[in-house]
Amino acid sequence: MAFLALKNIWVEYGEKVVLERISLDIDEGAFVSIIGPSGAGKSSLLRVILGQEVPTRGTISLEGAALPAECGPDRGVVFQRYSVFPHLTVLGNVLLGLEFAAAPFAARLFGSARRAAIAEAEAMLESVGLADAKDLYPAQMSGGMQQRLAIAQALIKRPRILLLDEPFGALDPGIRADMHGLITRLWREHGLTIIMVTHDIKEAFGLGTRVLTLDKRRHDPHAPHRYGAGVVYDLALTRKESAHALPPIPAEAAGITIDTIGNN
Amino acid sequence: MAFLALKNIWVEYGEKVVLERISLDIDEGAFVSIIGPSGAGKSSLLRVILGQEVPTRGTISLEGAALPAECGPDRGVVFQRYSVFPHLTVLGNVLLGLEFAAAPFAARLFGSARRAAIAEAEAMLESVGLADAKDLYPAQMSGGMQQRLAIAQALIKRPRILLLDEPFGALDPGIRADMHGLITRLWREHGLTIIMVTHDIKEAFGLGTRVLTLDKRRHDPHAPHRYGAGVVYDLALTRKESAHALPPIPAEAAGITIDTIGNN
Amino acid sequence: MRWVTAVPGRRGAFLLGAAPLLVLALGYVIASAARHSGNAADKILPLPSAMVSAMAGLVFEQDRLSGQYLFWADTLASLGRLAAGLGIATLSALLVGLVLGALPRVRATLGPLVTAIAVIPPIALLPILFITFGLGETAKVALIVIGIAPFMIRDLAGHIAALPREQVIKALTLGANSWGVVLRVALPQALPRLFEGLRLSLGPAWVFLISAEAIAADVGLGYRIFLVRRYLAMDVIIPYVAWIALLAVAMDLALSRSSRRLFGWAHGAAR
Amino acid sequence: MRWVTAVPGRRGAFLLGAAPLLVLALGYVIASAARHSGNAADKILPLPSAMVSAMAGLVFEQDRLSGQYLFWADTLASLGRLAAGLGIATLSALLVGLVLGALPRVRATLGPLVTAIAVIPPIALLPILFITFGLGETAKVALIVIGIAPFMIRDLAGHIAALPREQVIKALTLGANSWGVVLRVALPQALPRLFEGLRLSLGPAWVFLISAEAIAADVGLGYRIFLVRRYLAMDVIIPYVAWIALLAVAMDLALSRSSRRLFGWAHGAAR
Amino acid sequence: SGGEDEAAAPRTEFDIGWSIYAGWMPWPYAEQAGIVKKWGDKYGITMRFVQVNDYIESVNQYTAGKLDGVTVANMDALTIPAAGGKDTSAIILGDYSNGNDAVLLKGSDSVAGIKGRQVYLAELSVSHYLLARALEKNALKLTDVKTVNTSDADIAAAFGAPDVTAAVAWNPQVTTMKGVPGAKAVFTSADIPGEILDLMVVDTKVLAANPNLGKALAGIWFETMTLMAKQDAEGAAARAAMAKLAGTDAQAFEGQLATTFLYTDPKAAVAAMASPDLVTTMTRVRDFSFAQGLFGQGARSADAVGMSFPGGKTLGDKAAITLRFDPTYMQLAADGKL
Ligand SMILES: Nc1ncnc2c1ncn2[C@@H]1O[C@H](COP(=O)(O)OP(=O)(O)OP(=O)(O)O)[C@@H](O)[C@H]1O
Ligand SMILES: Nc1ncnc2c1ncn2[C@@H]1O[C@H](COP(=O)(O)OP(=O)(O)OP(=O)(O)O)[C@@H](O)[C@H]1O
Ligand SMILES: [Mg+2]
Ligand SMILES: [Mg+2]
Repeated sequence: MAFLALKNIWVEYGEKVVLERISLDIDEGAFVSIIGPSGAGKSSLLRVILGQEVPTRGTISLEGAALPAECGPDRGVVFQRYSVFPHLTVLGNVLLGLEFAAAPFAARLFGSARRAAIAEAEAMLESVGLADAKDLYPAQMSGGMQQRLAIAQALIKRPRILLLDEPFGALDPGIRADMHGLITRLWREHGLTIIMVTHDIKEAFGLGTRVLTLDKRRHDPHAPHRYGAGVVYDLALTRKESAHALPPIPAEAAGITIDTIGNN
Repeated sequence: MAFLALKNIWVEYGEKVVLERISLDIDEGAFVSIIGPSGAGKSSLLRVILGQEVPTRGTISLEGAALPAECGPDRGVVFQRYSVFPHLTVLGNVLLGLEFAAAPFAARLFGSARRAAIAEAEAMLESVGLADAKDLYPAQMSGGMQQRLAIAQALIKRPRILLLDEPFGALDPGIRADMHGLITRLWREHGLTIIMVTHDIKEAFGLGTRVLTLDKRRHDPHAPHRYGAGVVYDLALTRKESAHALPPIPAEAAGITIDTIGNN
Repeated sequence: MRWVTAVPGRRGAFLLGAAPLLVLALGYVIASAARHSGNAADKILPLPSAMVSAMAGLVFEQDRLSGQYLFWADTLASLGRLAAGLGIATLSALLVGLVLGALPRVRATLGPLVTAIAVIPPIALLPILFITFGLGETAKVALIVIGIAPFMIRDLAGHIAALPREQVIKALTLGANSWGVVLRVALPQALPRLFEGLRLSLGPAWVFLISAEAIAADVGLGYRIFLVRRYLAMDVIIPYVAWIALLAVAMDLALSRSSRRLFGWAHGAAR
Repeated sequence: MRWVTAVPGRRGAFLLGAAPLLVLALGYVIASAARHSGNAADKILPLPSAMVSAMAGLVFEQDRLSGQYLFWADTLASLGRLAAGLGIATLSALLVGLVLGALPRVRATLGPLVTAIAVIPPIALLPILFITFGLGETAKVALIVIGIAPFMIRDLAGHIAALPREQVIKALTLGANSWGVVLRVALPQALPRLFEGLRLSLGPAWVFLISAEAIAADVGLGYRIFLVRRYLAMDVIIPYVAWIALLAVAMDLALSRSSRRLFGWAHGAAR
Repeated sequence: SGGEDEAAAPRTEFDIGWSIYAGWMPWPYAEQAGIVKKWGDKYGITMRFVQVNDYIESVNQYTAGKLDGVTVANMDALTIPAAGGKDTSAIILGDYSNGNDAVLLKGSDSVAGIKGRQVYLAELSVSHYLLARALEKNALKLTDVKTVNTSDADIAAAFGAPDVTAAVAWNPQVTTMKGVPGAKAVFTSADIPGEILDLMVVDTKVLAANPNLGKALAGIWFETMTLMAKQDAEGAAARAAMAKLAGTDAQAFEGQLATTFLYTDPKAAVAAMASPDLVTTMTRVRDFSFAQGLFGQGARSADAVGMSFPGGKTLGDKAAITLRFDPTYMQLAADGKL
């Protein structure tokens, strides 16, 4: 029995079929990278797994039980258009998850519990490089800083399933490498199951234990909306010892996506 | 006399110094890539050149005349958080620039002028791969599709100066290569001056005729806000014959940014 | 499903929404019956039967003096005034609110004036309104317009002023002049908010209509209500008020439906 | 600079904003002088001198009977009622608007009721209102609350319901229950809109206050206006109305300043 | 909201409503001058005089049971509380309007000129009655004019508008309206003396359980009458205070009093209430009210509402008497037994 099992998932928006016949078994502790052309339905797939959207057809089960179509702390997320709470400072944004967990009624912490939470949040901010920015509001930050904040916010909860939608898209190579290290460490230490959408093929192969390629299997030029995307390649990679030592990109994998240019 | 000249530009937000002592001469027809760590002030610099923000100190001149601190059709832009008009369809978004130019009063086109504009807009949409999506509203599109729309919207105007803030961040490698080809072609054909912020060093060196690195020259760990970023490297590249044949990344350039990890 | 995400279906929503209204109606009937068991001639909370018989005369019988069906004549007169008032207010809100919201200099110039007009209770200045507009239909429509237009203007201007600055910048780089920005960026995005503002103004508009008809009129829903108030004929007032509420809720629904149909992009598609 | 981007400085804005108000005042003086040259005893548009002398007695002289400075007693009484009404309305808007906006099921249930209440003109039901709340202060405050709270509730609920759905989802993944979402996500983002709604409600609130004081009161700005209206004493009414406008504009300014100070994040910083 | 039992039970606190009108200003003055407290103490009760700016609303609140007594004109006492089934006793006949109500026209000095005009007035009030009487006396019918309902608070301002050329109102508004250029009072209540009466009415059940209320009110009224009738400094001061309470000055108020026939002597008031003229007047009033539909939809004839007069005379439905002209307390005052 798979940890997370998708059975014959379809996603449609009105007439338009976005995803069709997606069936997947994902093992606990897997790091799944998803690549595919723009508009293929990668974000839609994540939204369905997250419980934000209900698939038109098909079922999802977690450890054999049907996954409730609602979001909860078992699944964390970093959205593609990284959104953080505009009314909270950087520190407040990261603290929020700790406060919800520890104080279900007040949703706030006080005294020593608060101090401990702040220390934890500051450590997390340190590791995403936002220690100096902890009192800023999101509107006062650059794009990359907001993206790192969204990552910190999700990571501090250490959710069993972590859904990342192009989480490092707005980061420079240096900070990006740092983030790779951070996420690999947390994934190892806490046995998280991670599903990450990315456009960086090096990143997909470097971090993932499995790489999925989403794309249309058939395409009708006169009715481009009639066919949805499915999983066209599903590559299991041998678990790497060090996430920092990136392996060379397999030529065929790079080819997969280049083939699909303008396919949308 | 340089085409675009920045003299001793400073940008400050309240107490915080973001950019300091930026002096630059940019030649007409240059393709300037800007790289630098997240939060360094790359977007701020673009905003100042665009005329969206007034620098705290310093002057900008275009062909010797002080650049008016207001935006106009001489400068086109693709924002980092690619924003398009939510109330217009894909086609409407691209048409808009043509309509403003041709009908200053009605801001709308009719009859054959309109048909010609639509043909032009559709050709542009074709080249960014959105031909099938021309009747969608932005809210119905994926992140990458919105980004391509923003690019199409800016390119159709062929502005003298084009400011691009991580324009290809949300695109998969295949479509991204297509976009590289498109932008290089327009740049060549129309002699545009392009300033592009990117985190992809291969892209910066592959497309640009000149690469600038923005970063803090000095850093005081106890008062991180006291020093702003400046231009730490300014590399002129020999003009390449084909933008598609990317040269190998110079090792030292890759090193520049990796050095600055966590520098913010 | 959680409370914050559970969206009831169409039928569920209808049933849920009808429930409190039914409870209210039931509560009224009980209170009314209780009062009548104490005093059979009670006028304050008439029994439904009394309301039906009182209204029957107004709805189905021609008035001896004027030869009109009073209820329908009242309704027509009031709706006509309301439509004129709302129409003028909406148009002026669009014109003024748009430039106020889009052009900071105009906002600086006219903003304080609009605020001052918005907060001046027009009913306090009736004598001046009378010499300006007389006491005919103009005055009634004018009172509605003066009553709601400043609010609508401010609401719309606030909405436009809050549009992302990037949109204005973007339009300018696409070759727009200020007029183009107003016409192609601000105006279309103002329209859905205008519908919203109109919906929020329906309540105040009825208030001002009723006030205007209370001041001087010879036909209209407000006229009838204030006339029969002289002998505490709640058996007419309550059905009239319920009718007003029904008309207003119908307008509200029509506005919200049209907005969804016309400006689908503003009402977040299925995402 | 272009019209859409040129933002006048502080002093410029002040001068620009004052100009139309001055023009208005000047226009009044001219109209008044014109009327007085025709009929020296005209009461509708009194000369400024007449207003000054009429007001002097109310402002500076103790009333022999009650020992009060009437103008100030009126102001205090009205402001007290207004504060109570606005306070209760704001609080109920926050409580009801918040749950209505954040919880779709509650919205489906109570939305139609709130809409119905919002569109029922309370002045049509004055007899019932005064019977329910008596002729004392309660009824006056109640009229203000009934008059503006439904509007504020709907406005706030609309704002909350329009918050990006991603925020709710995000909060749930961070371990929030529905209550947590309301408390930590919806509430703080509701507050700036509440200030905005309160500003927009100032005008209607004054209207309802004046209406309430017109019916039953023995002190208050509205009471005085309606008292002297029998004599067409515009020399008292106009200064009173101007005073109301001044008070309201001051409140408006205070609210907008506090909102900027308290919720800087909502007012888009220098960007 | 005093239920039936509460109304019938002895109490010590009472609310009396009043609104601004020349003939009713003695009441708030008496409260301010301590006369109310004096008589209240004497009979061991407390009376609060509640000002209601809107006259109709004051009568409505009385009808609804929120007030125990109210100042009201005879016609409105009949058509609002009495027709509404509220058993009401008129215990004080304060005055009759002797010119306080008037029909005003612009550009004409006779009632005949009103034909075909729009007449602004508070419909179904004593103004409407006055208009009907004016037309009747000039061989015109109500259908010869078009009436426009106008609230009494707004009518002065309305008459200032150029397009308003005919109006009916009462004081203090009439005084203001006469000042409008070209305006003239073509018919006033002085032409129908004794038909528009200003009363203090109280809930009959409350009165039955608390006769002390009637005594105290009569005591207050006639003490105040005596004071204000004095043609010396004290009387002038009292009248000036009333003027202030009405929002006007002493001179204008004296002008209004000149057109008000005040019953300063309790004996005269008792006599007026006992006179057969009152029955004639009330017959006319109720016929007019019935014709205008003021008795409500259910009323089948002018007899629907019963009235009783001193000496056992009645009008209308004897089984449903709801308006009683009761001179008992004025008689006590006349006899000096308070
Ligand atoms: N309104 C503001 N108040 C305070 N600081 C601000 C404000 N706006 C921007 N900043 C600061 O300016 C700095 C530069 O921001 P900018 O967006 O230019 O960075 P960037 O180089 O584009 O980064 P990225 O690669 O992440 O997009 C950031 O450190 C940010 O915190
Ligand atoms: N509300 C909607 N109505 C119609 N079509 C929609 C709607 N929402 C999404 N789509 C379509 O669904 C498809 C998939 O969108 P999705 O965001 O999942 O793509 P993606 O794979 O994440 O692309 P990207 O890499 O650009 O982010 C797109 O073609 C888009 O046009
Ligand atoms: Mg996506
Ligand atoms: Mg940036």
